[in-house]
Amino acid sequence: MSFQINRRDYLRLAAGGALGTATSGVTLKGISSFNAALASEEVRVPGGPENWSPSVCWLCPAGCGLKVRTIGTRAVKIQGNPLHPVSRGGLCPKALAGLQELNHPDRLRAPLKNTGTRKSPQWRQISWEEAVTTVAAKLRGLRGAGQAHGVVWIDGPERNLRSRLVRRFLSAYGSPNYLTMPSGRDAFQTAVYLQQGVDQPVAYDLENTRYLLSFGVNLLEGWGSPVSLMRVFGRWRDAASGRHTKFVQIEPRFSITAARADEWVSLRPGTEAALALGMAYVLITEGLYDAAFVRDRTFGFEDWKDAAGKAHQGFRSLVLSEYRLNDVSEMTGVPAETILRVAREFGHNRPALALGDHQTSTLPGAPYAAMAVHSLNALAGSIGVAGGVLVQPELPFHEEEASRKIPWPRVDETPEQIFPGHQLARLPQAIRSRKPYPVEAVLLHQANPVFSLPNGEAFRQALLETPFVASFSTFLDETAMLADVVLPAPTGLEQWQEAGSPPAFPFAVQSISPPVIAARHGARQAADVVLEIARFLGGPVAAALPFDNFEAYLRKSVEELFAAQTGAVFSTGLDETWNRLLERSGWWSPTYSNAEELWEQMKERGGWWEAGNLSGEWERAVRTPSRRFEFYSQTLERWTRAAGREAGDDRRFLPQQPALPKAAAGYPLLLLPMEVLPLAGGAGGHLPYLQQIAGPHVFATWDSWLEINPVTAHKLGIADGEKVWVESRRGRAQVRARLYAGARPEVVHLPLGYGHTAGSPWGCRGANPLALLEEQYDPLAGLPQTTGTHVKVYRS
Amino acid sequence: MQPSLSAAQRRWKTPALAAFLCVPLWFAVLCGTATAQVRGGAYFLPGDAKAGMQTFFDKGCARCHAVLGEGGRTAPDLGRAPGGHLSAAEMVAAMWNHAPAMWEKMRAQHLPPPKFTESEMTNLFAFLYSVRALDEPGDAERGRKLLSEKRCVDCHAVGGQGGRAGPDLKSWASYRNPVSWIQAMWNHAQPMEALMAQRGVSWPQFQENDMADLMAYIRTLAPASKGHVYLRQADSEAGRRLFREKGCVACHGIGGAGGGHAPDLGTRALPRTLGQFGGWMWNHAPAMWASMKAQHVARPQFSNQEMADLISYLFAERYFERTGNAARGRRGFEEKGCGSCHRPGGVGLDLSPRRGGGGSPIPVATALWNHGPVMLEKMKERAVPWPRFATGEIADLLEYLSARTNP
Amino acid sequence: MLIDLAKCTACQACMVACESENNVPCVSPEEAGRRRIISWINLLPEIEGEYPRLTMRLAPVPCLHCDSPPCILVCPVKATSLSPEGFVRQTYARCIGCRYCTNGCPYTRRMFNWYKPEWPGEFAEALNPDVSVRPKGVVEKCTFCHHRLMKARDEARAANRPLAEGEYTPACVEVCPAGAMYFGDLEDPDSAVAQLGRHPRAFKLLEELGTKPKVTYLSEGEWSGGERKEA
Amino acid sequence: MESVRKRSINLPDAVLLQPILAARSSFYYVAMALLGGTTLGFIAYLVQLRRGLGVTGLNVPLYWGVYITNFVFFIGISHAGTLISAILRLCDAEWRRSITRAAEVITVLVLFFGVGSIIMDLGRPDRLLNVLRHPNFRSPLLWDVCSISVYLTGSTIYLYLPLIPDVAILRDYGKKRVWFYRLLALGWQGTPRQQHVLHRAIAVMAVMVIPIAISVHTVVSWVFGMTVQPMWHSTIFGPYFVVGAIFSGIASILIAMALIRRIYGLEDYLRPVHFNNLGLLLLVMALLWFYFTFAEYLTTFYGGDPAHLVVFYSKLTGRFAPLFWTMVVTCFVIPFSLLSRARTRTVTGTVIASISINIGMWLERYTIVVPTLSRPRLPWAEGTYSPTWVEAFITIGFGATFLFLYMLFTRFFPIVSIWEVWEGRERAVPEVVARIRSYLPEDGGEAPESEDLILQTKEKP
Repeated sequence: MSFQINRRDYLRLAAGGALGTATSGVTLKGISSFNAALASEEVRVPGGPENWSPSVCWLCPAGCGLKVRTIGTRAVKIQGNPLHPVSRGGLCPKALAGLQELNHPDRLRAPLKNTGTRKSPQWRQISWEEAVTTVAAKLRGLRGAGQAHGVVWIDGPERNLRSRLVRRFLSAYGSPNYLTMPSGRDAFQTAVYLQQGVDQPVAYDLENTRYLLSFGVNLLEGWGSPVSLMRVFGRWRDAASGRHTKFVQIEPRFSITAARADEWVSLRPGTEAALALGMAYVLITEGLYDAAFVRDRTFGFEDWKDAAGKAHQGFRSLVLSEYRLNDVSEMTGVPAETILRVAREFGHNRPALALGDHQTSTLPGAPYAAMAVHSLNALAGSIGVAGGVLVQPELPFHEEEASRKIPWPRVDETPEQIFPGHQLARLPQAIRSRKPYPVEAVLLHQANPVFSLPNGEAFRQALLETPFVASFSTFLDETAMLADVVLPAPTGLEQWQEAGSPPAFPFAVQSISPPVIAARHGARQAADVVLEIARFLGGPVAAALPFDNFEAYLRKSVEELFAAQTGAVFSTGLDETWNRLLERSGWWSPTYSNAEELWEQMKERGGWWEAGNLSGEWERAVRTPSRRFEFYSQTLERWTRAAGREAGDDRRFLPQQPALPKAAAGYPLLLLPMEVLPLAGGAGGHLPYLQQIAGPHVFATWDSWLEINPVTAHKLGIADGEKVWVESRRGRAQVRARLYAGARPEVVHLPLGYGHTAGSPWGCRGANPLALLEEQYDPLAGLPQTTGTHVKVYRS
Repeated sequence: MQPSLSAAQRRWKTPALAAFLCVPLWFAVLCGTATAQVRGGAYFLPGDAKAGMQTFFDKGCARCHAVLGEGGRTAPDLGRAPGGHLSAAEMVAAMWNHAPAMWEKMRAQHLPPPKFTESEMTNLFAFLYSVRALDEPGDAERGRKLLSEKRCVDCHAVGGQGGRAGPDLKSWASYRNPVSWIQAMWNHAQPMEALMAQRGVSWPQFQENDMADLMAYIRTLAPASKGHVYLRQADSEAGRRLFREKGCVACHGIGGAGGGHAPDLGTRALPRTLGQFGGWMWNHAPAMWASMKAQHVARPQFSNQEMADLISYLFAERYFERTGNAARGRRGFEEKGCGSCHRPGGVGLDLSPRRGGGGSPIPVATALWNHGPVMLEKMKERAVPWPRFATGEIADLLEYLSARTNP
Repeated sequence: MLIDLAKCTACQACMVACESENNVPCVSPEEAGRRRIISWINLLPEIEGEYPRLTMRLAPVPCLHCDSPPCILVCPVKATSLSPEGFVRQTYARCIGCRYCTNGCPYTRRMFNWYKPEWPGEFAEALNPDVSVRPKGVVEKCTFCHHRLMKARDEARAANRPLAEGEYTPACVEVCPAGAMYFGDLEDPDSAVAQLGRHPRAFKLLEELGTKPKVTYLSEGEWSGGERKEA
Repeated sequence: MESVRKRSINLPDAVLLQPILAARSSFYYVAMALLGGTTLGFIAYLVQLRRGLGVTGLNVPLYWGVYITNFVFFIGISHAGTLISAILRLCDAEWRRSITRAAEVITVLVLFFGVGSIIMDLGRPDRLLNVLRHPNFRSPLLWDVCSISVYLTGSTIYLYLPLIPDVAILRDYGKKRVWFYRLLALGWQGTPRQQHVLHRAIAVMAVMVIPIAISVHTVVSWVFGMTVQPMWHSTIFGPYFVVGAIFSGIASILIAMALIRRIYGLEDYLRPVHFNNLGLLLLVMALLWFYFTFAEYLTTFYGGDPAHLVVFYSKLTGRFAPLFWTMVVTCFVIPFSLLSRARTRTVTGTVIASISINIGMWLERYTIVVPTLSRPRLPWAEGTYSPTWVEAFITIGFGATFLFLYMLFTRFFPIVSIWEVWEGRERAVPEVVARIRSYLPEDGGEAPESEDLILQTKEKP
């Protein structure tokens, strides 16, 4: 045995070492190449010529100005159009998520025809020609059979010129039934009609207001024109000019709006009207109201006698007798000191404004409550003045009279209400009862009432019974699922876009923009299809719509705009200052000299608007019989008599706190649906960008959540993040509970916009609170109510 | 080219300004974007008012000064103060007189005085001059009172209430421009005068903002159905033509040229804003018509736009001071002590003819801003007081300087 | 950058703008449930109190681009560094994915690519060619839209002029509807950010840690009692 | 058993060579089982490589979880060997002779798994070499890289040096793989010079390895301590981690000893006194550990920094309370009650305590890593983390592979140092007697034999 190391050993050692080194090298390299082989590294983003084009956002009624960046044929970024007076370069998250709608994997790829039954549809792809012919032939058949009035068009997001085009088509065709999706603002709008006699949309000069009382209006979460509101909010709080506007949010839930307000007043749900009248009590007893305005410009403040000598109760005595501070405090659960302080501030800071038009109507008996809130505006003298309630100026387009008068009423009339109106929610009843006449065909344009109305299920049943249903839709949503023919609609970036003045915006705006990129999947603009159908129908219908395409119609409309000889194309701040200086003294300095130039400039800059100040024009603001703001609504009195009812108590024509719904035994909690900005309007659930950010305050993503007060949750043994059942008498749904200190102990909240059952699987998450709500309509105007449903919540 | 014009143009010596004269320009008040729609011909108000506004904001003037409420609030609103009409020369005088105090304030706030090129100053002047002619919305409440005070309501109904003799004033509510009112009153004044004489109502006189207040009140009555009627930007060249064609020139002179029987319309004593001008026209109307009658001149009728063009022409004319006197200017130059420095070999820039000191307001204003602070320092060192110029003195001085440079 | 919390409406447009500008991958609902969402700027909710006496602060928090960033200190491979402009930048190609920086960051503003980024359907159509797509396994973070700076600087250079204020803004600032976000050169004492940064309401997040963030916040403040301050 | 006996060599303590000479069939079963574990881990890692770290339970803000816990834990165990053996060697603790080897092997092997855990945790393991290409010496992680590699080198040498004479024995008396042993023996012949050099070398390495070992775990703790995260940013983390490391290290040795003793029938070599002595050491470490833990938490509590307190309470009363209190029980209550009494400081008692300690120490690492990350300073959503099968499999794979390699080592080298036992017999007894004499006063009369002395003093009361 040798104690020496021999050469072979050395060789072995060397070989081992080499092998080891090699192996380790190979391993490292191997892992790397292995990794690369398993998942390829680079995602190459193709380049191309860059372009910025203006467009108009299509995801809510506001129609903000977009600036879209395209690389080659791809749209890669949406930004705000800095020239657009509504958005001024800012945008809300919905608008930005538009790109995801454009590129959505679940978009309809071709027109579809249902070859199965309504209940279990079988979809077959058909050509556009076939699709349009199917619809047009159906319409021709109906018209030939004298059933033209039985055609109903339901428009989703209302637009200005497109809606005008469709209305023109329908009136030429012979149908009165142009229906739009209801808005929660309807209640306030009704109150404005009753008290101001104005049936045009109201607008608010929020920028100049000094004190804002918002009665549950979700001002920063999708109300009105969200971006312009956020801009105004930013201006209220500009560090340089000081914070001169106080914004008080009055609502039961500590919403994002409440959190961002200067003050949040929490109250018992549904008692907003009482609180408003309680504040009126303070204003009246302390003499803080605008006495001159009330004296000269209002009716029914003091007790009065009518022509027949009959004495009537006035607003003052009503408030003083029935809404005393302590009673109101009792009713609303708001401390009397708070009411007193806020009312005093409201009285001392002018112009002051009270907002009561919820996007999602949450006031039971809403028009009366809205009248109560609106009465505060009259007490503050804020009707038709700067910083107050204005009437939205009309756009200078001619509404063409129907070529022949249609002798049929609208199918969704509500004749049994005191205050008759039109309610889309009535349509299912009309279809199923075949009254006032049978509905033969329903055409839907980007409208999804089955999902977004409280009586969606009734809608579903009614559509199942409708002989013909066609839907212009980007997705195969719940309502499109019930159609015979589905026509894929392009997104806003792929079509001629236009939008009128946004809701509650105090200026007249008309946006127009050409398509940014070519339409995907052969989608065709509904307006173009309507024109094509008109051509197919021929005769007076074709004659009423002598346009090759929507672009031609827009061009013609711009000629009308030019003829109005006012306003200006969207421009920079400097241009606007200049225009403002001139406008104030009556000069108009257009940048265009003919309609063609106006058209080109509008296409390039995004649109036209009239920045003129409308405040101070009383006749625009108030058109009641008395030419005054009416605390006591004579209009309502007239309607009541016309409806053949006994006028009865004066209080029926004065603002009042409506009765609150009672909790049913076994259902101890009140369910209030809520709106969140990313899913405002109940849309957007199919877009990942928006799903990711829907509930930032409770860290909720991709799922609906039940907001429940921690104390209540503790009592029910519910932990944060736990799955629970929410059950109403109508149904139940499973959702994740989120303990949120901002929820009132006796109230639970569910966000709207969740729980789709069709469309994109991304939207089919969470629960739709509307499916839990009991159908309720206010007694005055038949407006659907989304509050007042009581539920129980238990662990699952 | 009219003699008065060539006289005016002779003053524009600086090449930069000569270039401006070649650029077709709008009348300042109405120049809007001042791009398209130029119909040729020479224009008299130099500069682009809108570009001037850009300068006003860019150079930081708007940090302290506002124009008609747009801008800062720490310094006077240049659209309103001083109250009367200012010609270009008077604007220079106002600037000059206030400059030391202003620079002092700016130093306190660490704001360096901005520097201007002559073209910027030209635009700035155009801007300020034109903005000052604009009317601001009046006080509706006061307007309402005026209506009864001036006994308008005796004949005119306002929204259905009042007299029936004249038209309901509400029908004018949608007119947003005072010129529209001037035009309407002008065209309808004859029957009205007759009626008033018949009823023994005296011709009402409108002072200062009366007219604007009146309009503001009538405006609140605008019917819901009607839109607003604005006037389009006026064309002062067309106005000049009208001034001749409609025969105004037969009686009215401008800056001493032409006319003679009637008031000179180039004088600075006329009101500052268009609305006030309308009031002034109204006030003088009976006298004028009497004189016209005496001379058998037909009363011309104007359309809305024609009236706008005409008035724009009249306002453009008044940009220049035509009353400058070289001899008085020379006296002033010496008395104020300018000559002690601004002479050949002096401490200041030689303003003698050979050196080309310049005689128009623009170079003076430009020089004031660009060299003024230094000059003020030098003057302080020498204990020379900063000279102040009364109304007209600057015009004289400019006339003197330009006369020297352009004998 | 400066964020005025008094003006912020918590709309989260900044978040979506950022994701869309910077090719931040879209995370599936399941992964989102596992907290794998990548967002370079996030809304930070702070809720205090009990019903009905509640306050909630919702502050958008991007990477604060600290002047003494803890993340840079701890990276073992120098994959993150301060750029000459003072941005905390990330070198994706060098990052080994140890996630030490994500833990070192007291603001949790660094995100990790748990998977290879994916864009379902045609979502990849909207990718921005100016921004590289990050591979899986690396850390990514807010760049203050550095690519925009490069572009603006190139344009300025081509036009032979200095870069002006406002010529370059990150996507989040650009889109803010309330104008609550300001962006500018902190070294220029006259810039809006520097001026507002001296406001009494100014504060910085976790300032006590000595990270010297370059993002300043203005606290919510209070109603000034109806008096408009003269500018 | 017969085959084992047949292959036995006729040498003193030949039983120590038995495992090398012949394997029982159970060895192969166990090896198969362990390799199965390795395979599981390997598959899990392949999945992770392919899809990304998303397959783990990690998320925002819980960027670190089981892998880092494993890393700290393994590095902690590595203190077992080298540090303990070095200290004992330097102290001339004679009872060390039969345990040093078992301890040192743990160190060397387990270090690989510590480093391996880090690699598992990397998002981009393919870029690992960037650590060398672009080192940032300001990063505690790079300090780790340095100190661990030094430690690995040092402890490998430290394992190897005392192995040389044993390898020589295998070379001389063994029948298998002689060439292998010849290579490793480096020509050892046991000459006095060689012996002198070896002893010197071992002594030098022992001295060197102690600071290195301490530095390693200090640096590991600094990975946490150098951030500003609540309950990581602590000055005592260095010694706290070192104590914890030694603590878990000793516990690991005890387990390893018990296994070896049991499986290879080395009851004669690994006697209860070894367990007793190590048990006492463990008791000291348990007390130290408790002291540090107490100090750490008390300081945090009194500091009252809200960010720290959130984490503090999440551990003491919140979501991590079960883990935390289990840790306290397993790291302190159980070991203390077992080890503080001589009656329970038996082989079984110490092993139970050791197993408990190792569970507890893993939990300790876990409750250091995870709670802090789940409650970041800014009030983002509270993070939750539960490891997935991938992490579990990789952990299992690591454990199994470690055991397999350890077993393999015992099949190639004597797990009890033969020459040291010989040396103990031949030289140490007189040396110890002499040494003890040297402690005693010179004029104490005739000193009794050391053993008698002990007996007498013990018997007196």
